[in-house]
Amino acid sequence: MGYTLATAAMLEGKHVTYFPSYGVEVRGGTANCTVAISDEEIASPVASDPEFVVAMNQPSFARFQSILQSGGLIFVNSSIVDVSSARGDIEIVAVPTSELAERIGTIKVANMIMLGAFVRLSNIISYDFMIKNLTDILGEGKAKLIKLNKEALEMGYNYVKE
Amino acid sequence: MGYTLATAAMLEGKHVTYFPSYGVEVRGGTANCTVAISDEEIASPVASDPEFVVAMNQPSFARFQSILQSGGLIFVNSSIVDVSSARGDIEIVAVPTSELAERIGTIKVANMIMLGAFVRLSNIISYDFMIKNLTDILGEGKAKLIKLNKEALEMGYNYVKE
Amino acid sequence: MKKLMSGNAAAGEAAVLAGCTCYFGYPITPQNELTEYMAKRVPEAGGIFIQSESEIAAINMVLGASVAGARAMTSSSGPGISLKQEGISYLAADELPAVILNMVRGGPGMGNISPAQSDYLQATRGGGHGDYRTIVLAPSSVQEIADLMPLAFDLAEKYKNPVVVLGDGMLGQMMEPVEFDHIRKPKSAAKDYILTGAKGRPSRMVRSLIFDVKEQEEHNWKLSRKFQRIEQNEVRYETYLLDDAELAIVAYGTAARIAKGAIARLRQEGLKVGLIRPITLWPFPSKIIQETSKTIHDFFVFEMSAGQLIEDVRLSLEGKGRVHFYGRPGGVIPTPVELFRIISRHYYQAQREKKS
Amino acid sequence: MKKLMSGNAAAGEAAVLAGCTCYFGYPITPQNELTEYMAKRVPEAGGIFIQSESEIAAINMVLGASVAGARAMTSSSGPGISLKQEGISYLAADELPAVILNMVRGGPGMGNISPAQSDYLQATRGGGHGDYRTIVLAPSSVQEIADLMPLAFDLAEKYKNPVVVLGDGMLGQMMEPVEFDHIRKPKSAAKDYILTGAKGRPSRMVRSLIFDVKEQEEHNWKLSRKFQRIEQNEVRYETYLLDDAELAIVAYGTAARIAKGAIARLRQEGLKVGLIRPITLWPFPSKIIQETSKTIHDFFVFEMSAGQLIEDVRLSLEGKGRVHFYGRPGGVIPTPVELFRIISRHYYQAQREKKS
Amino acid sequence: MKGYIEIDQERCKGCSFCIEYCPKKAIVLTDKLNLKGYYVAAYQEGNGCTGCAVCAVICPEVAIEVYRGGTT
Amino acid sequence: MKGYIEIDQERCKGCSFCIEYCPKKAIVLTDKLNLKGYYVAAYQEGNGCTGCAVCAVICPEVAIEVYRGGTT
Amino acid sequence: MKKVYSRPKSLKPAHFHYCPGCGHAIVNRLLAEVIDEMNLRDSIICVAPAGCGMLLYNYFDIDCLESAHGRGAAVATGIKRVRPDNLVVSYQGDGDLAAIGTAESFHAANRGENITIIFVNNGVYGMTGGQMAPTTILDQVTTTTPAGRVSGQAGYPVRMCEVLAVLDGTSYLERVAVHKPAAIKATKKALAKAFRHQMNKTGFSMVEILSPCPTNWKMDPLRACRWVEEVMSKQFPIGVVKEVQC
Amino acid sequence: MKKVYSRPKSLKPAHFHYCPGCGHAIVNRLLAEVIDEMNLRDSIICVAPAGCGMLLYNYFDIDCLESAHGRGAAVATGIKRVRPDNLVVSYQGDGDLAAIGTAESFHAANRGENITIIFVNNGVYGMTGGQMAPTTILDQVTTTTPAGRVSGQAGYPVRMCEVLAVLDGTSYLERVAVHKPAAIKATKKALAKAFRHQMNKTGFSMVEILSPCPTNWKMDPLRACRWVEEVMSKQFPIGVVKEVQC
Ligand SMILES: Cc1ncc(C[n+]2csc(CCOP(=O)(O)OP(=O)(O)O)c2C)c(N)n1
Ligand SMILES: Cc1ncc(C[n+]2csc(CCOP(=O)(O)OP(=O)(O)O)c2C)c(N)n1
Ligand code: SF4
Ligand code: SF4
Ligand code: SF4
Ligand code: SF4
Ligand code: SF4
Ligand code: SF4
Ligand SMILES: [Mg+2]
Ligand SMILES: [Mg+2]
Repeated sequence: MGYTLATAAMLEGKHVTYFPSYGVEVRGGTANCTVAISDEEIASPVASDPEFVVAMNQPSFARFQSILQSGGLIFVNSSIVDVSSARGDIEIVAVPTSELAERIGTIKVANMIMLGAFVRLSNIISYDFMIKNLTDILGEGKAKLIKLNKEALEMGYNYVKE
Repeated sequence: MGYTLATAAMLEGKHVTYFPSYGVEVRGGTANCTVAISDEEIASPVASDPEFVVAMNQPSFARFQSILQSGGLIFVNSSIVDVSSARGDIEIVAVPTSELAERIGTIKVANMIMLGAFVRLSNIISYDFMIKNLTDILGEGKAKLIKLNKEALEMGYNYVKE
Repeated sequence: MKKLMSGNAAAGEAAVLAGCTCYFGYPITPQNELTEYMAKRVPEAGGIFIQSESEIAAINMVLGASVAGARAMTSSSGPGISLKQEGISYLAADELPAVILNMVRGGPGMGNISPAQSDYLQATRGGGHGDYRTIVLAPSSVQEIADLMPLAFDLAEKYKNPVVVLGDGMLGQMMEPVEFDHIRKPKSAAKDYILTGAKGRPSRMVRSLIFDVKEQEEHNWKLSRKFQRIEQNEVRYETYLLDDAELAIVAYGTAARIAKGAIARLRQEGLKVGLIRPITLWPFPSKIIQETSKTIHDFFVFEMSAGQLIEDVRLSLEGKGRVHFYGRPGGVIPTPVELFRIISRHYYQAQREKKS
Repeated sequence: MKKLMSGNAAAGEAAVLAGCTCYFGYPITPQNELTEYMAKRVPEAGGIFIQSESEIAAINMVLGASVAGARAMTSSSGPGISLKQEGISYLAADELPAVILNMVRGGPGMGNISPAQSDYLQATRGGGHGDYRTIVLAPSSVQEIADLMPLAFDLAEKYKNPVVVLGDGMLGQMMEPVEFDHIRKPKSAAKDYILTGAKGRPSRMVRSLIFDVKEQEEHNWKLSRKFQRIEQNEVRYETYLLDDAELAIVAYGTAARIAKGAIARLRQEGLKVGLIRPITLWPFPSKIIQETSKTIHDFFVFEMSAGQLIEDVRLSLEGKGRVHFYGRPGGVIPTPVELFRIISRHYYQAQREKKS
Repeated sequence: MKGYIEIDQERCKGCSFCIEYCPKKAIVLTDKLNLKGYYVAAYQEGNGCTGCAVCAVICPEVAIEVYRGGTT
Repeated sequence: MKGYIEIDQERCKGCSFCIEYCPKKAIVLTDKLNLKGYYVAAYQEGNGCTGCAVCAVICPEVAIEVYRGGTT
Repeated sequence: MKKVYSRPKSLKPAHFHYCPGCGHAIVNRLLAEVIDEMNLRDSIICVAPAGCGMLLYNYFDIDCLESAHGRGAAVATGIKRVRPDNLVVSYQGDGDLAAIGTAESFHAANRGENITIIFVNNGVYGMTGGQMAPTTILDQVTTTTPAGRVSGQAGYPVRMCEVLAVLDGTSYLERVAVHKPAAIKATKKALAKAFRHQMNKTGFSMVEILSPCPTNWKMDPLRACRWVEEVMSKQFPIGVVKEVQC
Repeated sequence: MKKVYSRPKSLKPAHFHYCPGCGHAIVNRLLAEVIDEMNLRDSIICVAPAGCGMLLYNYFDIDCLESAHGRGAAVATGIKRVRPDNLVVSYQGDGDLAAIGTAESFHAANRGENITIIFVNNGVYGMTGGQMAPTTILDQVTTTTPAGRVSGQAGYPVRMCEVLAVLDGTSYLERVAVHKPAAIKATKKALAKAFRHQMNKTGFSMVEILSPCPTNWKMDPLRACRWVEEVMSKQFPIGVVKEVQC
């Protein structure tokens, strides 16, 4: 999802960096990544106090809600993440991505659903641009899945409409 | 021979350095060494223009007569070294060490014979001191050969008497 | 057309486009993506990829491929680079081109796999034995990695000397938009020093054993004349907002980009701070630092180590100007904000002292 | 009682007398006499001698023996020392004592087997990866080798850090009178960091992998605080005829003794020349050089390399005073006479300039 | 009952080795995520665990302790 | 005579391999020192060298050249 | 009821970092059990490699040294020569022992050092993300053999036990596996036997353990175990390769 | 009369630096003869080691590279992969190939690199003055085994051909000697055969040559040859150790 977001931003002409979670030499644990998007050059791809966090599972939620800047938005996969322990000074966007995904028929698109929601509420990048250029963004590889992914994006986008 | 000379000088209380021929990584060729003896500290154990050279065979003679300082002394084993090619500005001391050694009965002492001659004409170190302390100089190892070596030293010493 | 790529992958792609036909390497984090990229890419391009049994084998395979006339490279990090030092010394002695990429990680010893700049002295002072230097290039973005790799191969062949590209774990693993359209294959100039079998010409030997000390010395002076030529012709650096600056940061690679982030904030607050970013760590851009010292008195050395780059800054200044230092070793990635705080403190202090 | 011994043998004898019970080494000229001496001497003394399969194995056996609590050493030259750099970095990171002797030969590459001083930067800047330093001792006579070996082991254990003894082919192979009567076995202080099996105590681990970057950074700062302590306490040097001198030679090891020979001649001719001889190359005796620069303006760096020691002299002077240089790389052994000629030229020139 | 086991579910990583090899099928994989983020195995009462300890022998995480036998 | 050999005495190092293996004992060690300082081997006329070249086969210094046969 | 299986005392409470179904975890546990049963906690000194096994010093309540990548046999030699009465064990992966460490492993074996190597053969470089190892099977896909290991380019899988068996210094070499209960029990026996060889100073002993790496094999743990049974153990036959009188 | 033996053309006029009776000298000459007879002067690239064989680039009129000590197989790999049509030969001593170079030799063999190694086994480190080599025989006195090689301390003499034979990448491994005319002729045949194997790309080939080192064995040349016959060739049996279809 981070990679897709970063690619979209790049194609939109923004400065962008993508930093994967470190620890190729540490086994287990959950993966994570940091995406920085800006109109100026980006000094450091690591975020000490990000504006947005997306947590697709409990450990990630526990680990990253703490570094979110106060007033920041945290997107959680509410299907499996229990947010009872959340900080008070942050805003939680609960998206039951797993369930929603099952409706479409494949858990694989959970990320795209979350991305749709993220794009809407973060408005760092343009949703329409993303939909228009989805093929370039996802690259030849996923070409056949365009329809499916588009659907997922929309679903997430609309889920957080109100 | 160089080692014996150096040891003698050391025991006599002089500053001394012994530098073996380089080239452990080069095969063949003849061995040689440089002995520096002085009353002050010795800066460098290598001699660019030695006062004395001892050449026990032809190749050494060819190689080292050239670096001898003019007016210097070159001791040669005249039994096997042909000195016809010698420089004009140096003095040659011809000692038929091989033959003399055979008289004593063993070629092994050829070096000691030459040393005797060398000590006399170079007079860097005291001959008497050397004879007196021969046991220490040669070390336990050669103890039993003291008599033989003494004989050899004397023979060389006397050979160059006149 | 731009692609979003990791620095490791970009280094590999740029190398291949620049005519590198041989990659020999041994896995080590944080540069594995490069080895893995090459495993696929080089054979595709008709070249040679070998995952060697060790870093030592890799550098010696590079030497073999180079003496056979190919553009060859290897890459590693920290411990693996230490193991290549003998081989690098041989490459320099034999006057053979080669490119060695070091994605530096925290050290010494096993250390960790996070980005660091603590191999600076090893890279610039020749961690190997004998009188030699390696050209050291220090990119600070994925695009610059793509730009410097072809240069690395060109310089290596121009001067028949190994070239080290000094990155770090962050530059290796982060992804940024990058494009390669400008990279051209080298026009293959015939090399008169390589071994091809002596067909139709006198036989050649490539060796660094020189028993005759006079000859060896002449070889050493020949090399050091070459190094002087490199120092004259190949210094590269970037200056940023120096003109009106009252304090100059000196930083390279990742540290330099963080410095730019800090400068943005500093400038907002009206602090006149600029940056000198060495791109070649050897030859080191001493001149520009001396120049600058005529107008600027305070130099702030910032590096992700306990203090290595600072030596070259002090050597350049020779007492002219005051050297401040902030280092973060061990794989810590400092933030622009923290650097901003430190620097403003030093800045105001310097101002006060000037007053008094 | 004095013995006539080679520097290589003397180093071995002194080490054994100083309680070195483990020698691991691989043959290389010009230090083979040491390995061969130890092959006989160490087992006699009840210790362990292994001719390892390589220099890398040797340095790692040293690490193992050291972590097991023994006084251990290895020795090599040029190429072999380059191969040990990873291991030396690990020793420094693990904070383990060890002594590494380098009888430097001409380089880079295979080079030759004649004496040289071209591994200075490698030894003093840590040819290995990461932020660390090794203490570097530079003897200039066979007797001083015998004196510095015990010190090397003491410092290694005092600071739990590898110590490099930097000799050269001449010091290793020449014989001089030497005595060992002053050397005492160390009073065995219990070491609380070694591995003996965890009997009757909590288990221990010795490691340098520190994933947590904050911890790794703290480890780096801990090391660099240690290095600062060493810089404060362990600087060693000799000065010779400095008081009335108008030009100060800076030289170490073999070059320093040649310099003394030159000074003798220079003084005869009434030229006021003195000598600063660093005995610890790291920590470098910067202070005395700074001090001296208050009274002497001309510093003449003389080394058997293309120019490495000169960096530390320039760093010490920071522009105060003029640095002259004469280097003979490649295994050449310069003569006092030649140095005498060069220096007198520089000396008179300096005088003339002062006049005008 | 002949035996039973205790599973430390915070150690369990859901490899399901124990489930595969338990002769009594007395262990099942649950849909419960532990803090590490793994679905964990759980002991199934009443399937007649014999305390044979095969599960413990194969558990990579040393997450299983086994009890067996009557009144000893 | 069936054959003969020529020895480059400046190359010879007096290892005496050729002397050992010559079936005709047609080579001898002399007391002549060459410039390198070695006592050199010499060909012995009239011992009936057959030109078998065994000496050349074993000579480490490639110091021996062998001639054989009648009017070819 | 009586507790018939409980956590080995020589293990610290720490949780393993290994991936689900990783053979290292099982080997660690077996080593701990043997240490307990043979009462080795006070005498063993263990050398940890660079590799997924490296953190064992976090798990074992015994003296441990972390070695540079591949040098386990050399540092173990240094330790053992100084402390002949300690049990010295070097724990190494296949990349560590058979690639970068080839010379050190080979010559420690040839010297007949009285050390024991626990050689975890999982056919890949686990820690660095699944590159080819010397033991990777032909046609096996890894991140550095994307088209499968091709002998002409990347060589053949190396049988280390068979190679070291040629050396006169080796006293006990056995290949085992940890992919099913029976094999696991045999592995435990082999470890104990190797330690007895070391105690009797018969020379160099090594236990090669075929070990699943589900993560880098891109298989679920059970499939990984099946692959050990069906493919890996064909290339690397299980059993004692060499044993001298103990 | 007809000249039936003359100096090989591929040899330069330079005199050898080898000691009297040194096997290297004979091996050099045989290599030169094979180069002449097989017309290889234009295609061969030879890698010289650190060792007494290192100066061969002074003697041969062919392209030569000097390798770092022990790395001959690795640099030869680099050369051969770039120039598959050249004949690439690495000339190495026993310390070079079997001690410091163990890993490089081992893995080049395992990869089945199409290179040929001429392995001069003289049981000592000749160039550095006669220290123990991996191939030194038990009880043999060297400068680093003053009391003779003792297996418990210094290990056993290594039979490299037998070790490498275990690896699937090796195609031709033969052990020969140069201590008497018959053996010398066999050695020449073996060299030619190894080169044919390389030309046919059958994989890694090596000819191990038992070679006298009179200087460091402290024997006169003839006695050294007798020692090869009576002692050394017992430890290192002469003959083909492995050969695949060529
Ligand atoms: C000198 C050096 N080179 C490379 C590395 C990186 N590295 C760490 S572990 C490893 C290999 C791990 O594979 P293996 O030995 O098979 O152990 P596994 O993780 O598979 O158990 C490598 C290449 C290193 N730490 N040091
Ligand atoms: C890295 C390194 N270590 C050590 C040496 C010194 N050295 C040169 S040749 C040699 C060994 C020679 O023995 P061998 O390989 O058996 O060849 P030989 O001389 O016996 O033919 C050694 C140790 C070196 N040049 N480089
Ligand atoms: S002890 Fe045996 S029966 Fe009980 S759960 Fe474990 S494996 Fe199943
Ligand atoms: S074997 Fe252990 S880790 Fe695996 S599922 Fe069962 S309890 Fe969990
Ligand atoms: S050719 Fe034969 S017979 Fe003639 S000298 Fe040589 S060995 Fe003797
Ligand atoms: S074999 Fe050659 S070197 Fe030896 S003695 Fe005969 S001619 Fe001389
Ligand atoms: S990567 Fe493989 S070897 Fe490493 S911990 Fe995970 S499963 Fe085990
Ligand atoms: S030392 Fe031995 S190997 Fe070297 S040249 Fe002399 S005889 Fe030959
Ligand atoms: Mg592995
Ligand atoms: Mg040899």
